[in-house]
Amino acid sequence: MNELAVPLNHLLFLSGLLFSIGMLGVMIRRNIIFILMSIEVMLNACALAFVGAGAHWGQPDGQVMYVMILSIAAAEVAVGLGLVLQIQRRFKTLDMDQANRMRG
Amino acid sequence: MLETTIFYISAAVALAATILAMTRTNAIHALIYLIVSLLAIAVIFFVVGAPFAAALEVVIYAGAIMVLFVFVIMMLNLGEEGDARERKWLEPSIWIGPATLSVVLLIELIFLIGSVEGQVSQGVVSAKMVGISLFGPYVLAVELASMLLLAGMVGAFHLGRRLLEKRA
Amino acid sequence: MTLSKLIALAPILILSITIIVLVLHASLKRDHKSAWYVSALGLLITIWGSYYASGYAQQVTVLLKVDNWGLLFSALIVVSTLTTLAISRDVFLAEGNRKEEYYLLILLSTLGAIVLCQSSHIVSLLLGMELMGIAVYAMIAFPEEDALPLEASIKYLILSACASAMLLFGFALLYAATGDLSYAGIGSKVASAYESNPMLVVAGTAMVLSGIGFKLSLVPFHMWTPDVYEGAPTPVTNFLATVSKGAMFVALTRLFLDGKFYQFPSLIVALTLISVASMLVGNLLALRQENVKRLLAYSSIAHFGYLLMVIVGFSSLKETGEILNLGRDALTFYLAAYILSTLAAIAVVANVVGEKTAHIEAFTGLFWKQPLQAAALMVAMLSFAGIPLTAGFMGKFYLITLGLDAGLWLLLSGLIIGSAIGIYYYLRLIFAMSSPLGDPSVVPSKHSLSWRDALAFVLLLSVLYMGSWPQPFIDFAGV
Amino acid sequence: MTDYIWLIPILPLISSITLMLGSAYLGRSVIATLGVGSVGLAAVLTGALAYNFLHAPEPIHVVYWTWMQVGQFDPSIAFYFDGLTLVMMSVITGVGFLIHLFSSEFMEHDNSYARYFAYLNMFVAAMLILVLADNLLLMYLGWEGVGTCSYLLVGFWYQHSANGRAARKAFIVTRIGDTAMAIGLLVLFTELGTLNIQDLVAAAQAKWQVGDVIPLLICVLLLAGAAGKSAQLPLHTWLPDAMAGPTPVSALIHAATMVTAGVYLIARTHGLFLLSPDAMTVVAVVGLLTSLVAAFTALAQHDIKRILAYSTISQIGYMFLALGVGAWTAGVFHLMTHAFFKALLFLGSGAIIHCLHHEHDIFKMGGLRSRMPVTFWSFLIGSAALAALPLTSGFFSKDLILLQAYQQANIGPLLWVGGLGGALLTAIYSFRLVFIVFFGHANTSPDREIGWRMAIPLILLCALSLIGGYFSLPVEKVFPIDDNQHPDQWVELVSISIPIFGVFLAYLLFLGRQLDPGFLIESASGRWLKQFWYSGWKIDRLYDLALVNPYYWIATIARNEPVDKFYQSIVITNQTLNAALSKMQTGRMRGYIVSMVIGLIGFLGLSLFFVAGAV
Amino acid sequence: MVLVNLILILLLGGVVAAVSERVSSTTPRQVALLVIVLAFLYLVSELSGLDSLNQLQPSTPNDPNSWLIHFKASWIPAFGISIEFALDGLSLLMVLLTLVLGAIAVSASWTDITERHGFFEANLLWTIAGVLGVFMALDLFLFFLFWEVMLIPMYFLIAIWGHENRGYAAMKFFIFTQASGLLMLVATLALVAVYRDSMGHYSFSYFDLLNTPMAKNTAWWLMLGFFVAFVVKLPGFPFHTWLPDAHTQAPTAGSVILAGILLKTGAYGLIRFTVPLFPDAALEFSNVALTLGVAGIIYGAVLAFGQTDFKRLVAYSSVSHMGFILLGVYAWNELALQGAVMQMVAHGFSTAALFMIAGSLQERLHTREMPKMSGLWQSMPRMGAMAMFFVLASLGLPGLGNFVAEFLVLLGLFQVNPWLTVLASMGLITGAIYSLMLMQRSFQGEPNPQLETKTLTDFGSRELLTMAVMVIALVVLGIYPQPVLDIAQMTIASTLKFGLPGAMP
Repeated sequence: MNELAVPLNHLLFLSGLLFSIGMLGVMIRRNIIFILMSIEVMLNACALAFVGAGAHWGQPDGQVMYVMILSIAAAEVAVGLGLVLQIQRRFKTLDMDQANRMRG
Repeated sequence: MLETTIFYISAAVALAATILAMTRTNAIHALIYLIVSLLAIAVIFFVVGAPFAAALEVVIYAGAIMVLFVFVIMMLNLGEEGDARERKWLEPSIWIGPATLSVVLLIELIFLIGSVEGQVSQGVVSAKMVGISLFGPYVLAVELASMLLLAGMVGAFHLGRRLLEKRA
Repeated sequence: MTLSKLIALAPILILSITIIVLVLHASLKRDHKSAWYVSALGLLITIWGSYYASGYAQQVTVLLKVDNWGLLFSALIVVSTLTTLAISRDVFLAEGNRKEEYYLLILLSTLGAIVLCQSSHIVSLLLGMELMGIAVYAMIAFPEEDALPLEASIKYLILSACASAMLLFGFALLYAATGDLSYAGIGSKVASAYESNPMLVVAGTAMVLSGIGFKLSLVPFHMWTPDVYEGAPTPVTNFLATVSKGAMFVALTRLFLDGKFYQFPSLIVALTLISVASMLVGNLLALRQENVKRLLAYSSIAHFGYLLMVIVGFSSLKETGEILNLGRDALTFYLAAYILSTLAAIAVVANVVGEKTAHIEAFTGLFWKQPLQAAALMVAMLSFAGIPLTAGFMGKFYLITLGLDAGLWLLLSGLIIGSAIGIYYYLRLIFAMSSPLGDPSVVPSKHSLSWRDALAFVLLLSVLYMGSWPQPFIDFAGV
Repeated sequence: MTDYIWLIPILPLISSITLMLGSAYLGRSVIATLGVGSVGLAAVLTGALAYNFLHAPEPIHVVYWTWMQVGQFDPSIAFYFDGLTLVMMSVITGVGFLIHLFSSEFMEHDNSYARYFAYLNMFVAAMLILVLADNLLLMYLGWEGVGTCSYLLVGFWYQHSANGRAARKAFIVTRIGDTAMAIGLLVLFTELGTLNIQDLVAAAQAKWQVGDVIPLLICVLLLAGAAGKSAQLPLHTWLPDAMAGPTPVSALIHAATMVTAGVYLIARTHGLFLLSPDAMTVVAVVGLLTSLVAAFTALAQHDIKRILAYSTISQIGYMFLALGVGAWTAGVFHLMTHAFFKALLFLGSGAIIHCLHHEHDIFKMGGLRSRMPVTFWSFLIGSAALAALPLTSGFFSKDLILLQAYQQANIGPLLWVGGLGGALLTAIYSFRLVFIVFFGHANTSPDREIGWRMAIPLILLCALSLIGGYFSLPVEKVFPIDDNQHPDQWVELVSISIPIFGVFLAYLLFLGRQLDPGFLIESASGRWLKQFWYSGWKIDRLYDLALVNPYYWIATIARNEPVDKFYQSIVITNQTLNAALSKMQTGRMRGYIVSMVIGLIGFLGLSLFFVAGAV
Repeated sequence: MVLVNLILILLLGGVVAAVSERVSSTTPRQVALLVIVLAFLYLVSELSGLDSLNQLQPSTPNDPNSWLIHFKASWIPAFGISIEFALDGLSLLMVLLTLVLGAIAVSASWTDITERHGFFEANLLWTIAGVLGVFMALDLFLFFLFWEVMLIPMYFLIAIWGHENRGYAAMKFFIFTQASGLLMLVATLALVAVYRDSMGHYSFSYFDLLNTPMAKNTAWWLMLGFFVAFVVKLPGFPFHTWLPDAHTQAPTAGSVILAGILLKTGAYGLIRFTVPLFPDAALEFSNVALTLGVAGIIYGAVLAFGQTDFKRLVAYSSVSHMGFILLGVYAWNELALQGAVMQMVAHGFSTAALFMIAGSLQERLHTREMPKMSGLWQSMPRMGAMAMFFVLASLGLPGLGNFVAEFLVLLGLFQVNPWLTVLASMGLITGAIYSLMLMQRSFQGEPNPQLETKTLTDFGSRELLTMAVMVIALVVLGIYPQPVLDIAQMTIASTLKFGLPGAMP
């Protein structure tokens, strides 16, 4: 496995690309579930960047960071989906733009 | 030499899957594409020399989190009228603005990251090494992660409880 | 993990034990009142713990660096949580059914905040921040029936998730450039990394700054604050305004100082821009705000704009060490003053308005209805405005001294213009409170001194005491 | 003898204060005795003072306490009494007493009787302080005090706002003169370091030679002050309007005392004026012009008091003329005689108004010769003295002035001719008044006869007007001895004959009607000329257009604080910014995300810019 | 300790007055009067013993023990901040004026406060305590503290008991002073920073900061900071727009205190801090300040003339009179300074009286609009007489205090800038115009038919007594001002040496 000749910036390009796609998803979609999915994509992009950097430096820290990001993502999704269920029950819609009672 | 090509193939697959995931109107289709993209990334992890991370990615990320999503979507049974509504929400007028923004963001990132040199893989960082550092310097981090998950659980429990009572 | 290291971690350990006890307690007997007492007791012991740990200041594993400065702020955070507990007593007691998850969440969040205060490593920063965040999402949406908390909670979740993603990506780039995750490591390697690939380092810091900027609700990232503060129940707003922002700012200072980020001119320019923008936008937004909670949200944006001045000040003070701790003292004093004043202000809002919308009409004639509450709110407002004899003034005094030493003319003028605008809306509230309501004959009802008045009185005294007799606090903070 | 000199001004002052405080509790007779008595007592004391001054004629200087002492500036409250002060004091207290007696009956039926006497006594006290002051600052105190009392007295019947406006006009115009005088004081103190009159005159003579610029400046400023108070040309418009006050007030203030304060000031500081000859010529010219202008205006007036007011302005013009040519004694002498006959005329007109239930227009009066004999004879003697007919006191003083004016160095004869013209006009308008009011058919009939308290002052003043000419003023030590060698015979003869010719002309024009002025008045230019003179050469109109209206206009425009507009603009910008920013808080999360991304792009761009720039 | 006790008496007095409302609605005002008289007697008894006062020996600014009373206790040693009070000639005069006017303010609002009497009197006493603090504090931090704290009770006086538009007026008053106060705070801290750089340790004491060496343009900027803060409070020409609003909306006692004492804190600040701390910067700046002063005089007079509101007219007259003080201070020689101090004292009395009259008019007629009230002398002769006296005082009738002040200022200024003096003396004329207009529009002229004269009660004995105090004060100041001049001389003689080299020593 050791003659992998991939320059670091290609990997960072990939994670950057994924990050911007995730960001785009959050901005575009109005359904909360899709937004949560986009957030997962962004977090995954960061995880990829960390693992890549870890591999580049040959340290386990990258993967430790990956584990932490994983747990954060999991917790977030749990609470997020719980909220989604409540919102579906309370507002009967998942459209994020409906939620604009507070303004000014 | 093989690994490099595998890396680029899986990168392409990941990118394509994510883009498709973002643009699908049907939640389930989007979810499936997302799982495909996660698996592609797991392959990259493996290639890059982080087998433990790859395994985690497949088992937990694709396995647990995405499955959770499927449960919720099924529970909400968005169904057909959900798709029509999604399509309406996706006319060009909505996503043109954010699209330009993220393109600009992308160009900036490419510029900024472009100048980095150095190869990615310095050899395999085995699960053993990760385990040692996890329970070496990062022992407190693990404890804190557990607290974090506890918080997530309590939060989910609180938000979900009312539902169960209603249903039961 | 030697014994002395464990003692150094006293506050964190005690709090975790309390959490576990609470969980067990929930399984045995679902009683709301006893849960409140357990958590209050736990918090008191934590304060004692942080005082006790101050003797054992040391670097505990690569993750946490326990020092007096961190412990001071941990104590302050625990005090804020205690006040939040005190306020939330009757908010949730009224609902009758079993709601003790609330206390669990509060303790978890406080634990996250304390970790954040003492973190010296990216992982502990991340975990602390996320632990604090996740617990707060559920707390905001605690009364899950009514609409506003849900809306506030989902907004906060999504936005804070994005911010964390930005933060993470920034740290990833930094890690890619420097190869080390602890602040000290970054600090030592960042200069050399800057030579080899400056782009990565600068991009990393920019993204980190944006992530943290969100948490501190600085200008381009401030938009969530008013909605979340208004939507969340009042005790949670108090928690958000004091604990989450305070801990985050301490973490930012540690990252900035140990990570030696002050070398990068781009970061300093960015920080200056954010700071001036926050000062002006925060004050301007609050100018004609009718809802008191939203008003406090905007004023907190402005105050963190002022606080950022200290961080920018560090960049020009780095040469002479002596002035460095002037910057640290200024930061400590202003943050402590801000936290105390916010506690006082929101405590009174909770006492007077409870969960109804905190519109300014509810406060008209408060002087004559509830004089003690009105006095506490007035002192809090004056402290925000920076009128002498209040803690806020001493904070502003420090800020201006620092601004003059570091020569931050733009920020100083921003401070002056901001506080000039600020006086208007703080005074507007005081004027509303002092305007005579219909019948002047109503003499304040001589109800017994309820604990709410006691709480308001204690907070009032502490704000005045810190303002009029700051010397003991300066000695303690400066140590 | 000198120790009770402070009593003279204090007596009227105390009586005025008691009258002010106790006005509600005192009966009418008590008020009258108090008011008139205090001035009478002062007159007696002045008489005693005069008696022993004539025997031992050296000036008395009494210092009571230093008013204020700041560094080198230490004016003190001190009195300086010499011949000139004696003359002035005797005029003030003497004529003042008579006028007080007259007004005790004249104002009998007025309901604020006490307030009237309080003001009148306050006025006499202020005038005495002015005259007795040893330094210019104390004189300034008297000066302003007199101005204030004239304001209070002219606006005595405050119920009609017209009187209030006249009083305000009097005060403000004199105030302009006083400010000029104050500036003169400032220059004096800065240059000479003292305000004490005797010291500053000595110091001035030591410091400057004749013809220097600074003495000229000081003298012009003092002249402006004098012109303001004595209603000379530029600042004379207030006196005719000041007739709105009760007539005895006009008699006391606008004939005998206050208006002569300007003359006293110049006489007292003649040492300074001697230092700048052209200042003296200015004084002379101002005097002459004023007398001519006032004389012409008096000719066209209908109101009896306005005629006398303009004649006062004209006569004081003569005094200024005398001072301008250096005839100090003649000036002061004319001041004294003028006080007698002008007070007489005013009191006479007061009597007429009193009896003809407040009728002022002379053409509505007529034929009063038989019904009011005392008033007729007093008017006749007064007018004779005014016109300077031989044997009257006016003749001696005016003649002296004209002779001295003739001998003046460069423009002497010109001044003399002007003076003669003035004398002619004075004769005409004075006797026009007499003929119209007392001869011709009777339009109105007086409803009551004047009591003894009005008759005695008239009679006494008639006597004084006649024998006044023979008094010799004890001022030889005060003024430098003027070598008045007699001009050739014909000059004297002409100056004697002109007034007689004037009276004859008045007789033709107004009584005998032989010389019918009809053709003159009907013609267009004639009518315009009459209107022009009637309105006081349109000077009043000029001041309104140039100063008063613009001031009103600016005040009304600036009423609502133009500077505040600046601060309002700040508030408005804040509010518009607030509106704009709070519009951005749409409540939709999408907006928040976009602003976060924009913030991120901004910072990345900033770092890119820096790094790209640096690398 | 004397000075601290003085302030404590007033503070505690305020609390007692607030509490005493429970007894009955009239006791608070008696308590307030008692407290002020007590404080006055306490001060006088303490001072009579002082021989340094009897021999009027001068107090040099930079050595504290030459002052009458000096008290110093450390407060925040980390920054060299100490509770430092000191009293010398100038501050003694101001303290006495404050106490006397305080008593007058209490008697002025004897009947016209209808609600919350206790809290009103408490605010009154606290404002006075704040002002005393300003006059006596000599630690710049403490001075700034009192400078801001005295605003709060004053704000409440206007905001709670004010008239119809009180919210706006109180807000404007507070923001103007507070924002400019902030400038002063920055200037003070910069001064202390410069002091620390040169001396190595922090100190906020006036005595140490007096002769800190600093670069020319820093001195200029710092002086500007102080100057703006004090000129806003004075009020000087361009910064005066808060005064008319604050005065028209304030209750009678509020206006009396605002005009009588609070304006003097600005003037006191100029004499004590702005010029001695930055002498050469003040010299350069004097021309600008003088032109501002003259502009203030003429602008205030013209605007006063245009007003239809009685109180607003008197407020603008204060702007005009304060212009003289600005001239007096920046001419910076003995005559001008004595004139400025005398104006501070005399103006205090004359405007306090005019505002009392305005207040009693408002109490009786429920309006301040002059067109609605002409010919009042008819029905209220005593008030008319008093109004006439104080109008004459305010237009500078010789023999009364204001004339002595204005003449000294003009005399002092003439030696520095003759042409400006001529312009300033225009103020005498314009002053006469608006003052007499005030009398004409309100007390003289045809009685207004709408006012049914029978309901108008004239001045009672209490009001007459208060007025008598002020009449006597003004007459004594006019005829025999030497005691006040000597006390002021104690400060001015030595402060002059610190200031810019005035023409006259």
